[in-house]
Amino acid sequence: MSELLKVENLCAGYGASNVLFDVNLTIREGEVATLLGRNGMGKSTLVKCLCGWLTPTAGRISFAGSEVAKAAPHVIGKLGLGLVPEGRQIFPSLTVRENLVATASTTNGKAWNLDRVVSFFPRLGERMSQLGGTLSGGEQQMLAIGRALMTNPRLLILDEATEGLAPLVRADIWRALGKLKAEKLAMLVIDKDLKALLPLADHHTGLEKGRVVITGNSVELQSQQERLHALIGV
Amino acid sequence: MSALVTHALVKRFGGVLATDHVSLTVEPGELHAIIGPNGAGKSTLIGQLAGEIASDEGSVRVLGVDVSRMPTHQRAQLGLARTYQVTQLAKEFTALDNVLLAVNARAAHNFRFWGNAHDDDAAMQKAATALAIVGMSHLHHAEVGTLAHGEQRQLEIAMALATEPKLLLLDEPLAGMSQGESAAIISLLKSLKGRYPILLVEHDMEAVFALADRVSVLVYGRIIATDTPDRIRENAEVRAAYLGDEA
Amino acid sequence: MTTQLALSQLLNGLQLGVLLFLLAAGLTLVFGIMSFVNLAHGSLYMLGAYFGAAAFANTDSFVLAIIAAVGGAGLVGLLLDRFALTKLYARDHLDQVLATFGLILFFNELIRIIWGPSSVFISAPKALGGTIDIGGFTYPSYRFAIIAAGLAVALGLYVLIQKTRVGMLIRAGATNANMVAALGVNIKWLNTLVFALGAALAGLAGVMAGPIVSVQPGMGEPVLILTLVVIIIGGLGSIRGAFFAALIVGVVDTLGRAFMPTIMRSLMERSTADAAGPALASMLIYLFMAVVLAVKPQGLFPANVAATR
Amino acid sequence: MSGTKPSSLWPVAIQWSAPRTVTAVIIIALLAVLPMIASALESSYYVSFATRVLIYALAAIGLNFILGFGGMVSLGHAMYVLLGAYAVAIPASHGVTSGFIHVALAVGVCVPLASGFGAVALRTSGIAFIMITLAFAQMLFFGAVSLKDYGGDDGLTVAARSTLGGLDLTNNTTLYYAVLVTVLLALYLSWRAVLSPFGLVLRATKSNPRRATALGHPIFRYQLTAYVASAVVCAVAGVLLANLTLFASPAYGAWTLSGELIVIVILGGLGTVFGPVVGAIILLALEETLPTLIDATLPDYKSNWMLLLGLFIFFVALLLKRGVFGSLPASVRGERSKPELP
Amino acid sequence: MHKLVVALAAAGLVSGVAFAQSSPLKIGFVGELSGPQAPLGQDQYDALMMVIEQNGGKLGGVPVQVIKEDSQLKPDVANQVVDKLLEKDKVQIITGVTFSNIMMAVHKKITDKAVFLIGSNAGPSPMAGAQCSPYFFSASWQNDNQAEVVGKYASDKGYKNVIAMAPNYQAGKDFVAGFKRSFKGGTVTDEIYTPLNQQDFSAELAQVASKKPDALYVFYPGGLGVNFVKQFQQAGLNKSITVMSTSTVDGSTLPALRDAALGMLSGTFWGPDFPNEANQKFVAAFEKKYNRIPSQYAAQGYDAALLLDSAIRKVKGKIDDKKAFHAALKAADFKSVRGNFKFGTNQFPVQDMYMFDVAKDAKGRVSLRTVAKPLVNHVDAYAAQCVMKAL
Repeated sequence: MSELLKVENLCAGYGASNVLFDVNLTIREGEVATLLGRNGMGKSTLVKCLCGWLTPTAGRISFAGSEVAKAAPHVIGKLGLGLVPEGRQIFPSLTVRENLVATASTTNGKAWNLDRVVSFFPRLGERMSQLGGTLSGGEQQMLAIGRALMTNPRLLILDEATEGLAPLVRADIWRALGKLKAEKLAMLVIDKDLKALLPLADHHTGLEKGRVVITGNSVELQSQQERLHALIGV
Repeated sequence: MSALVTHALVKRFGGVLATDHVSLTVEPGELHAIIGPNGAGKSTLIGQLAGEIASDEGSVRVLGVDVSRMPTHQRAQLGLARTYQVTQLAKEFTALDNVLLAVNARAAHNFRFWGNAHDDDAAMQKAATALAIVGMSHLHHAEVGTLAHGEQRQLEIAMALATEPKLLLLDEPLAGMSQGESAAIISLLKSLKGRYPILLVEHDMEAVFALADRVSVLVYGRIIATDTPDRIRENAEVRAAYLGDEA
Repeated sequence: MTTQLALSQLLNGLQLGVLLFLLAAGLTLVFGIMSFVNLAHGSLYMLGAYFGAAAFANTDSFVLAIIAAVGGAGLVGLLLDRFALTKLYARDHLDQVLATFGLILFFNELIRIIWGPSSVFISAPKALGGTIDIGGFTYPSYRFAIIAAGLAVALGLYVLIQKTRVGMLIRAGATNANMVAALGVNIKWLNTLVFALGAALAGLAGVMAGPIVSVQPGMGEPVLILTLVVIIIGGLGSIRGAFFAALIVGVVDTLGRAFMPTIMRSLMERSTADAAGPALASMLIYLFMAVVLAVKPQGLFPANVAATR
Repeated sequence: MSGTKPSSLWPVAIQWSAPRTVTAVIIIALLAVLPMIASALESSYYVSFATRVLIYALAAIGLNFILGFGGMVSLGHAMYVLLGAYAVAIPASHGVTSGFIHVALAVGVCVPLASGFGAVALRTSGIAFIMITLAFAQMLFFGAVSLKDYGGDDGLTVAARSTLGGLDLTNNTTLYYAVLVTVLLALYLSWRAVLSPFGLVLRATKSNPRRATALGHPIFRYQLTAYVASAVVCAVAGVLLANLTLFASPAYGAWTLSGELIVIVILGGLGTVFGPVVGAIILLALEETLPTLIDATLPDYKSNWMLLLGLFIFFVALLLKRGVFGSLPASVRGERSKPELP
Repeated sequence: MHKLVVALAAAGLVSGVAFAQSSPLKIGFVGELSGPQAPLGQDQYDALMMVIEQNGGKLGGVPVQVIKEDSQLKPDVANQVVDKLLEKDKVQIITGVTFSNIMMAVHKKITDKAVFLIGSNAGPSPMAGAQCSPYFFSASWQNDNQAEVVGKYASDKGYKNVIAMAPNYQAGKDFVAGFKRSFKGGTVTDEIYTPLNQQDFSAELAQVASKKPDALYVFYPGGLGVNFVKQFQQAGLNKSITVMSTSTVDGSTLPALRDAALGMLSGTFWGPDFPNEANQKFVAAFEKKYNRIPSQYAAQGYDAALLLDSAIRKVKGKIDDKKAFHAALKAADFKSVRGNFKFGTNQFPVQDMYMFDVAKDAKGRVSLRTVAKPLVNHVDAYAAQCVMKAL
């Protein structure tokens, strides 16, 4: 499988303070990777670099064959990076349908359209003409995922997609991600729910204080329970 | 008399219930921690307690006084001091001036145009003391915008202490700190414990379980459990909600 | 007061209202999506009137005048956005107010240099030069046409904003531009599009006002202040708010001017009333705005009612 | 704790060799001797021109108090200049020429009016605050237009300058020095106020109002007080302006003048005490010399000097973030351990 | 700081240069040169400069330098520019002044300094009466004259029911008062005053239409006149209501109005079709130089220039002798384009007043045509109140 995303020696920060130090990460086509770590360890900063909101201070990011470390967000989006951001960030004053349709794109394929998203998340179908802001948290999360799918992404990034959701809703989300994996959609999942992540992901990267401190596949990771606990632990 | 009593606090944002009938108490001298995943409504709750966010339902009593309809600055004058999850400082000021601002908030005669604020020796002394408590004595004259993130977080706490609070609301004081910085703050919090009633919102479980007398778990805007740290650790519902385990 | 008089004053108010809406729509859209306060919006209105007048002088065709005004003002808007203002979008409102205040002076003088200090001539199209009769009451057909055109544009804007994908993106951009960009949309072009659209609408307002008021340097300022009042009353960033507020301001201003002197005369001595009446009428909309803001600081129709932030 | 305790007259130890201090001292010294230079050049015009500059500077000092230190962008402060001018012109038209009465009237009307306007305007913030202050100014503008007995739109001429005890204000030089002293007094007062406990809170409301409130400061009270004080300074400027021009008109309250005051504050340097004086000198000197300079090069375009002024203002906003005076270092190089004076 | 030095130095340099060249006689011109009223001031100025040019840069045989200042129709600006003329340029004569409110704001300041003010347009009533000054001469008219002639004409026509409309400022009120003074046998049923900066008269015109008067008396100078006439015509009122006006349809507005103004009446002291020799010469020269029909403002500016020319010649350029120069001005020894010209006791002209209508001239251009001469050797209403001080 070819490399879809390759992050090399990435450093980034805000103003004078550095947050990321020499981060490396590779995701191949069809692969599911995770990013582990507690809050404030640099996960969100990495996501900001990946989607172009933040320009790294050093290092390279290549995505879908292009160097994108300094590219504008929309260029990266067009290349096929689908973002499900932390806090969902759906458009509250747009209806569910509009949220899905507004930024939809077929540049990288036609697999996803309105009908398919609705059949994927039937709850959204029932809320089509409701304003995004009036949805419950779980529904907003589904909408955020649906919205990203509508851009027909080559890589889906899910930043804390289950945070703050009721257990049953979480289960729905994880089931959906499982289905996406089955379709060979490459994903980068950031979450603290190890139990759900381990069966889903092909490999994991753990961040602590802005540095990669642990990598490996699920089997390798499970053998390091102590380390894991320190990494994201309760 | 409890330092803080909330009764069935509710805040709605559009279709989302950010806080859902939250009732909790903080007893004198108690450190009560609130944990919960992002988006659970912790910051909203703090905002409601401080008066920055108007509650849709419910009541808040601070030291026996009903403050439900009181503006923020009056609650602060009652002795309710808070820190912010995202640092809120006067960026153009020096560290000392930030703390002086806090000291002066408790001064009866601050509405003065003439004397130099820096000439008030008593106030300056209090400000310096507060900075010393958080270990920033060497940074009196540093412009806040130039301070490291961790130092800014410490300054937040110094400002809260400088208001001579009767109740502390600490909103994720450890957020974004390095390990060394965290350790310093944790030992600071340990020294504060018992001297002030504290409501602590924090992600760092290690810290919470080390510090708290009681822990409340806020999920989806609701408190699903309030108990001692040990019992919370064992609570199946908490594990399910917080870690996503199927209960 | 006869019904006919009241009716024609109401139409006059509507006519002013739709012109204000054309101006307010662009201004409020630009504010909503870029958080940019453009005091020079009135200059685009003036440029539109001048472009229209120049085209009219050369072709005698009002249709060509409209095309020149809309195209010319839109182009100037596009150039402004691309080359002059981009850096200001991220700055605070104070810098924006100051910079665009400077642009007002610049454009007024530029016009004076190119077209001279006097008013220039543009007349209503011949077909609309007369009056129309509605059940025994006559009204200038040109003003009627303005109302119709203004409402048509408002409807068109409604369709554009509410029913098209560009409109969805504009609304989405107004609440979260970063997210729109991350989903693959070039927000810069969206900004430029909105700015140019707003400029074109201002140009349209300018050329439509041309046959009624004199086309002259500085004609943008009084109308700019009214427009600011409109977008503040309507709620910043809200097209719907701009529409209703424009009509309210147009009608209140016109009715105030029409009837305030009469009302004042019944209250006080005539000569005092003659002086105080028009002044009070001019104050009316500002008073109205102050009351609205005192009661609803976000305006009557805030843009993001459903926002969860 | 910091070392030596500064004297109470100069609340903070001033670095006399810092570029900002040197500049301010030179300007003040030049202003002090300006009438002598003018009389040596037989050019009395420059005395009245400099008086005008200082009056604008005074109004800008007033505005700067809330704009530079309180972060309140008022686009309506010319209305208080208007008020002050009418506080001279209206009594004067009834034969009341006492300057004390004029000032008392200006302040007496200004305080309640500004309190009311301020209380409503401070309910809003950001762009809405800008617009509501503009709206109030427009109301007062049209109010002045409606004063038919006092000239309405035309304004009214003032028969003679105010009498002020033993001071003969009809002498241009005396008026000049009266204005200069007022400006220096306003500078000193605003400097003290900025450094006072009140000023600390006021500056905090600009920097982080949320934090100031959460600490327990009733910031509304501070903002409103500052707003009223700043209005009073502008009203006094209006009293002086009417004395200089012997004329008062609604145009003194036009929104363009409010805009010019903002330009002056920013040009000089937002949040510096002396900045408004520098800003006023630069802006008015430009307005005065641009036509002459254009006349010397492109005489056909003499009346189009506003084109250049407009561009100048545009680029000031775009490029000069700290203003001319604000860009000068407030301390000597290498001694940046202490914070900069405002 | 640096900039201050530069600015002061530059200013000093310029004034130094001005002193060095102080040989020509300095005349200040103040007028509306920008904004909607600019054509008025521009015509005053153009006619003045035309005379100076015809005389080879001289007036009365003396080289003159005209310093032009734009008062922007703002009294405060006018104040400022007059200060500059008086104190910096040290002029001894000021001419022009377009609007009455500007005149009221500056005249005292000028005449108090014993500087001669030759008004070539505005003639507000206080200056003709109580506030008259030996240093002020009007080369145009007292405001009310232009309205009185229309009032007299309306009486002659037997109109019963007239509405008056004007902007809400000094001249507007003067004109309506003047119209009412000489309008006998009918009544002014309503007076409508609009703010001076108001551009849209729709609300007022609707009111007028609903009251169905015999005639409308209006005073809307310059750009305001353009707006008014266009809107009046668009409202379809020109078929039913006669418009009698002052300073509304004239040489300054007709180019922008064209056919819209046909048939409207205007009362004033002069028209381009006057047959006298001085006028024929003036109109021909003006049309040749500026390629447009001169307006009354040009005629006034021309007369003011001829007046100055005659007086300066009489004193041989020695205008420092204020008494002699005053006498020379008072003599008004020049051929006015209006025919007979002499000053009354208040130093305002005593003259005939005419009515004109808008019609096409011989070349097919829209222009003014003389229709009546209702007032002969008319003295303004305020002359009696003037106690002229001796110089």
